[in-house]
Amino acid sequence: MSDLKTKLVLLLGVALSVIVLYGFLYLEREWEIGVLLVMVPLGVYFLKRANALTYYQHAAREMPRFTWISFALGVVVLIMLLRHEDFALLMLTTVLLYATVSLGLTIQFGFAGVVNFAAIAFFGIGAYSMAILNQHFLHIPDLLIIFFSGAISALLGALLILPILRTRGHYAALITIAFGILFRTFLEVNDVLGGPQGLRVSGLEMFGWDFGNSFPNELGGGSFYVAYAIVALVLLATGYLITRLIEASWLGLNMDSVRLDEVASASFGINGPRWKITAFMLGNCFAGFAGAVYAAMYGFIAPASFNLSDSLLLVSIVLLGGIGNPVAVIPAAFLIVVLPEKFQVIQEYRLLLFGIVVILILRFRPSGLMPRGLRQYFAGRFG
Amino acid sequence: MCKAQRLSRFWILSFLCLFFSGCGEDSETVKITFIGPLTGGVSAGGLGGRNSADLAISLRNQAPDTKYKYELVSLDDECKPNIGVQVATKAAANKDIVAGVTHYCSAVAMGTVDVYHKFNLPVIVWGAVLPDITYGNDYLEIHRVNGTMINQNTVAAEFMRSQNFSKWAVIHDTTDYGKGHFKYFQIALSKSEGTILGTFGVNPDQQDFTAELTKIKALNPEVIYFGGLAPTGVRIRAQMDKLGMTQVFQGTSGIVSDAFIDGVGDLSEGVLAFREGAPTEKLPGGKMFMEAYEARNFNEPAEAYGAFAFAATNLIIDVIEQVGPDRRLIRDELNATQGHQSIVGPVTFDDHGQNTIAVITKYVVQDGEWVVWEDSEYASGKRFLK
Amino acid sequence: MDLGFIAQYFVNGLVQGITYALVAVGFTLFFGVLDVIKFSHGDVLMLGAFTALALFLGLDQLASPAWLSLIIMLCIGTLAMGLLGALLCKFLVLPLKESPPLNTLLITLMFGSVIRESVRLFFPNGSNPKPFPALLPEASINWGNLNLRLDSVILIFTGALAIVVTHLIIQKTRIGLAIRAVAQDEETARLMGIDFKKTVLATFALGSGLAALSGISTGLYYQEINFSMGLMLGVIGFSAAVVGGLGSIYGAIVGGLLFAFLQTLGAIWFSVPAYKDVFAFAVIIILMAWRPTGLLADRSAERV
Amino acid sequence: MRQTVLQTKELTVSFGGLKALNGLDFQLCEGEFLGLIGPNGSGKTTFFNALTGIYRPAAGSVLLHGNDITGAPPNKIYAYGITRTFQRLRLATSLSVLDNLIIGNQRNLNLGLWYNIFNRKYFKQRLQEQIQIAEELLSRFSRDLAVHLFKPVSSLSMIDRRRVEVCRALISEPKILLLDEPSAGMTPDETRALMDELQHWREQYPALSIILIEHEMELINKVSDRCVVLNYGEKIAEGRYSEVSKEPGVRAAYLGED
Repeated sequence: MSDLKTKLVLLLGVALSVIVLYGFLYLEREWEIGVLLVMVPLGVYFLKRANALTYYQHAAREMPRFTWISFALGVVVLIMLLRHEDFALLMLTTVLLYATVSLGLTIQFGFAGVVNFAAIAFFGIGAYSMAILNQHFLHIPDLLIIFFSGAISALLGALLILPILRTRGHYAALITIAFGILFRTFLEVNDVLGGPQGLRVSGLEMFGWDFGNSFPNELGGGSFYVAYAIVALVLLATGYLITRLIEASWLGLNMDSVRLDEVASASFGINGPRWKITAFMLGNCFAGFAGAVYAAMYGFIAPASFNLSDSLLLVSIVLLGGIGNPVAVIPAAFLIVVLPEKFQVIQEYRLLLFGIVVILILRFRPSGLMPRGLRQYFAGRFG
Repeated sequence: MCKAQRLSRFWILSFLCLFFSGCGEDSETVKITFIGPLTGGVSAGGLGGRNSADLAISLRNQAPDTKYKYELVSLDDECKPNIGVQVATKAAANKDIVAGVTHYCSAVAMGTVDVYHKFNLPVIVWGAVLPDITYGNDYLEIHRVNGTMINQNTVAAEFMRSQNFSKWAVIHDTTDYGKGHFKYFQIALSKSEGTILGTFGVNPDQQDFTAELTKIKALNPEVIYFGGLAPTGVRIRAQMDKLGMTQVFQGTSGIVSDAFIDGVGDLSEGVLAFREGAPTEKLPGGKMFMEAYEARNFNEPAEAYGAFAFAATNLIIDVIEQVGPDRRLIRDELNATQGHQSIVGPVTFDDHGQNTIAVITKYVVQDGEWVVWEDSEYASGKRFLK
Repeated sequence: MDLGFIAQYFVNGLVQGITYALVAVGFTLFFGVLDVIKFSHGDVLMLGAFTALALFLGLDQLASPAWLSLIIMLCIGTLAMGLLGALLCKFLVLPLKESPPLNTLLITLMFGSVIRESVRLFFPNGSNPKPFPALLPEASINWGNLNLRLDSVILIFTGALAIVVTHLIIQKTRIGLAIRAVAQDEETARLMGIDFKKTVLATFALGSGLAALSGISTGLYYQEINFSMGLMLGVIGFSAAVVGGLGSIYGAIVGGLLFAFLQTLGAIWFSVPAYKDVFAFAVIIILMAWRPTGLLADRSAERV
Repeated sequence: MRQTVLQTKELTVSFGGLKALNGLDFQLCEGEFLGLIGPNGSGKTTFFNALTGIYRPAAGSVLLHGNDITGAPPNKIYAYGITRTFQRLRLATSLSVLDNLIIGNQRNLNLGLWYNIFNRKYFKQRLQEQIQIAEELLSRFSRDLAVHLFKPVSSLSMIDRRRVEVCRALISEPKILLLDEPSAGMTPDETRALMDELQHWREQYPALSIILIEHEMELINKVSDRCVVLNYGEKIAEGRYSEVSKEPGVRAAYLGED
C-alpha cells in the first residue's frame, strides 16, 4: 500500500473517531446518547464486515509513528471543538488521566504480571503530594511538582515491593488491597493532611500562564479546562509512547518472560525481582503524574475519593480493553468514565454494571475487547 | 449495490442528521440547582430540604405574576466532600443554571466554596452550620440563611452549666463539622469554668468505638459531648450502653432528626441537643409552610432545615424576578439583601453573606420524640437527666 | 489502667477475634481444596447478616418469640449462604479452574462488589446502616471496671463451638476425609473415586455457612449492619488466614485472634484510637514480607 | 586427560524425609558428551535442578572449574555459561519464536535504558543481529522452522517446540549444556537428525560439554563418550556405555531382579 494511501486511511480513521467522541461528549439528552449507543456498534459492525478494521490495523502497523501523531492531533481538534463546554472538557480530561493510570496498570499487570489493587492509592499519593508541595513550596515550578509527585508515588510503591516480590499471585493481591485500605485510613485519621475534610489544591501555573483563568482569546478563548485537557493529553501521549517503546524492546521482552514463567526466565539469566520492581515503580509513577494533574484540575481532594471500588474501576478499564494492550485502555477508559455521566440511570448502578461486565468478560472472553497482538519491534516487516 | 453498502450509507446519513438536530436551544426556563445529601446516613435532612425547595418552586410557578418559568435541578452530594465537588462542578459548569441552594453537610460546603467562586455561581447555604463557610473566605458568591455553631455552642455551654454539670468528655468526628463544634464548645465552656477531661477524634464511618468509650469510662465524666452527625451518634450511644456507661449524652444540631431516635430506640431517652432557629411550627411563616408541605404529601418529612431551604429558594426567585436570570446581577443583588421577609424571619446578609439568627432552641428526647426543653417534663422537674 | 480495664479490652478483643477467625477458616478451606482465593467471602458474610435481618423483620410481623426467630435466622441464614457459596463455586470458580489463578481472584472480587451493590440498591433504604435486633439477653455482670455482658459471652462460645464443629467435620467425617484428600493431591483423590465436584461444592458451602454465622454474630454484637462491612471483614479475614498460614485451620484461628489482638493493642497505645486499623494492617504487611507463606507455613514446594 | 569442568561432592537433595539425591559424586570433563541414565524417579531431573540452583542442596557441594557454586541462584548459573532444557517444555508460548530465542541469548543483550528506549537506531541494529543469529541457528535444526520466526510458539507442533527449546539453550553459546530428554515424543529419524546436528555443533565448539538425560539406550551408546547410571538418588555405575550396560546392578535396576 502506497504511503499516501496508508496516511489517508489513518486520517479517515482518526476523523471518524473524533466525530463519535464529540457526539458522546457534546450531546446532553439521554435519548440522543441512546441512539448513539445503538449507531456506533452498528457502524463498527459494518466496518468489520467491509474489513475496514483490518485495513486500518494493517495501516497502523505500517506507520505506527504517524498513527500516534494523527491520533494526538485528533484529540487536540476535539478539545478545540469543545472549548466552551466546561463539563464535557472535564470528562475528557478525566478520561485522559484515567487512561494514563491504566497504562501504568498495563505495564504492571499486563507486562510484568504484578497485580495492583491499590492503583487509586498511588493516584491519591500523586494528588496529595501535589496539594502539599503546592502549598508549602510555592517557588518550585508546577511542572517540577508534577514530576516530584510521580517520583513520590514510585518511591512509596517501593515500600510495598519487598512483600510483593516474595509472595505469589493472590498474596500480592492481598498486600495491595491492604495497602489501599491503610492509605485511606491513614489519610482520614491524620489531621495534617486534612483528615476526611480533604485539602484544597491551587491550580497549575506553567510557563507563566495561570490555569485559573480562561484560555486566552487569541487562541480561540474557551474554558480554563482546555489547558488541563492539553496537559492531560501530553501526559497520556508521552505515557503511551514510553509504554510502546518498553514493549518493543528487551525491557518489555524480559517483563513478559518473567510474567509467563519466572523459573524458566531465571534459568536464562533474567533477574525476576528487578523487572517486577521496574514495572511496579514505573506504573505507580504514571499514576502519580495523573493524580497530580487531577488534583490541580479539581482543586479539591478527600480520602473518600480513593477507595477500593475506584481501584476496581481502573482494573475493569484494563480488563475491558484487553490485558497488556496499551491502545485498548483509551476506548475502555472512555466507556467507563463517560457513560455513567451521560446516563443518569447508570450513574446509580455504575459499580454494579461494571462488576457484571467484568465477570462476563473474565468468564467468556478473558482477553478483552481488543486482545493484545504479538510484539512488533519496528514498523513493517519486523514481526 | 450489495446490501452492506446501502445499509452503511443509510447509517452515515442518519448519524449526521442526529448530529445537527442536537444543537437546538430549548424554551426560556430558568434553572436553579438544589444540592444536598439525598442518599447515605443523613439523607432524611437532605430529602426534606429538596422537597421544601421544590415546594417553593412549584408555588412560585403557579403564582400568576411570575415572569419566568422556574425548574429545580436537584443533585446528590452524599454528604461526601469529593462527590460534593463533582456535582458542584457539574452544576456550576452548566450555563443554564443561574443560582443554587446548596449543602446540609459542613464538610461538603467547605470543599465547594472555591468551585462556586471559580464559576461565579451565586449560592445560598441552607443547612451547614460551620462558621468558616462564610467567614473563612471573602467570596461574594457564598451566602447562608441558617445560623452558625458559635451561638449554638454558647447557649449549650451556659445551659449545661446551669444544670450544674461540670465534667465533660468529648467525642467528635474529624470532619470540619465535628472539629468546628468541639472548638466553639471548648471556647464557650472555658468562659464558664466547665472542664473537658478528654477529647477523642473519630472517623465518621468508624464501626467500633469500644476502645474510645473504655478510655472515657476511665476518665469518669458526667456528660459525653458528641460533635457529629446522626449515624455516628447512633453507634456511640448504643455502644455506651454495651459498656454499662450511663453518662448524659449531649449532641449538636447534627443529631436532631428522627433517624437518630429510630437508630437508638429507647436508649435515646434523655438525650440533649441544640439547634438554631425555632421549631418549624413556631416560625413566623411556619404554619403556612407546614400546611403547604402536607398538601404536596411528599413521602419524607421536612425535617429540621426544610424551612431554611424553602426560604433560600424564595429569596433567589425574588431576586431573579427583580434583576433577571444573570449570575453576576443575582450575586450583586443578593449581597445587598436587607430585612427580606421570609418564613424563618427577616433575612439580612452581612459583608460575608451570613444571616444572623439569634434564636437557639434546646431539645431533649422524651418518649421517642425531640421535645423543646421548656415544654418537657425534664424542665418541669417530673423527670431527671442523671 | 487496672485489671478491670485490661479484662474489658481482652473481652472486646476476643469477640472480634472469634469473628475474624470464623472468616479466616472459610478462606483456608477454599484455598486448601482448590488453591483459590474466593474474595467475595466477606460480602457473603454481609449478605448472611442482611438475610437474617430480612427474616427477622418478616418473623417480627408474625410476633414470634425472640429465641425462635434467632434460631430460624441462624439456620436459614447459614443454609442460604452455604447454597450461594456452592452456586458461586459451580458457575464462577470451577469453570475457571484451568485459567490463571488471578482470573479466579478477580472474578470473585468483582462478584463481591456485585453483592455489595445489589444490597445497597435493592435492599429497602440499603445504603444506610440498618439497626440489627438485639435478640440475646442483655444481662451483664460487673466486676470492678469490667462489664461482662452475657451476649458477648454467648457469641464467643458459639463462635468457638462453630470452629470446633468444623474441625470435627474435617477430621472425623467421610466428607471431611474427602476434603482433606482433595486438598492434599487433587489428581490422586479423583483416581481414588472421590467425587471432586461434590467435595469442592461441600467445602464452599461449609465455608460460606461459617461466614453467614460470623455476619449474624457481628450484627448481634454491634446491633447494626451496613452494606460495606463485608469488604473490611473479608480483607481482615483473608489477612488472618494468610498470616496464620493458608491451608491450616489452626493457622486461621491464630491469625484471627492475632489480628484482633493487634487492633486492641493499637487502640490502647495510640492516642488517636482510630490508628488501630493502620497499625494492624501495617504489621500484617510486614509479617507477610517476613514469612510469605504464613506463620504455620504449609510445606508446598514449587514442582519443576 | 581432559580437564574437569564440573564436579559435585556428596551432593544431597531432600524433600522432607525423602532423599531425592543421596551423596552423589560426579565429574564432567571439557568437551565431553556424558549420558545420564536411570529408571524413572531415580533423581536425574532433581540433579539438573540442584545444579542450576532451582533446588537448594541439603548437603555436599558443586564445583565449577574448582570454585564452589553451591546454591547459586539460577540467573548466576546462567552467567557461568550453563544452560538447560526442561523435561516438560517451559517456553513462553504466547510470545513469538524470535522472542523465545532472544530470551535465551540474554547474556548478549544490552539492557540499558538509553539503548532500548531512546537510541532506537542502535537498538534496530542489535535486533537485526539477533534475528540473523536466530534464523541461522533455527535453519540448522530444520529447514522450515526459520520461516515461523515471527509466529507465536503456540502455533508450532510439539516437535518444533522441542527444537526451539534446544535452540534457546544453544543460542548463547554455553560452556555446559544440560539436555533433559530433548527427543521425547520424536520419531527415531527425527531424534537422529537432532543428535547429528548436536554432533555438528560440538565440532564447531569443541569446548562444549553436554549432559544428556535419555531413555533410548541405543542412542546413548552411539552418542555419549561416557555415562553415569543413577538409581534411587545414588550413582550405581559409571564408565563407557558398553561396560556399564553389562554390570549386574544396572540390569537389575532396569529389568528388576530375575
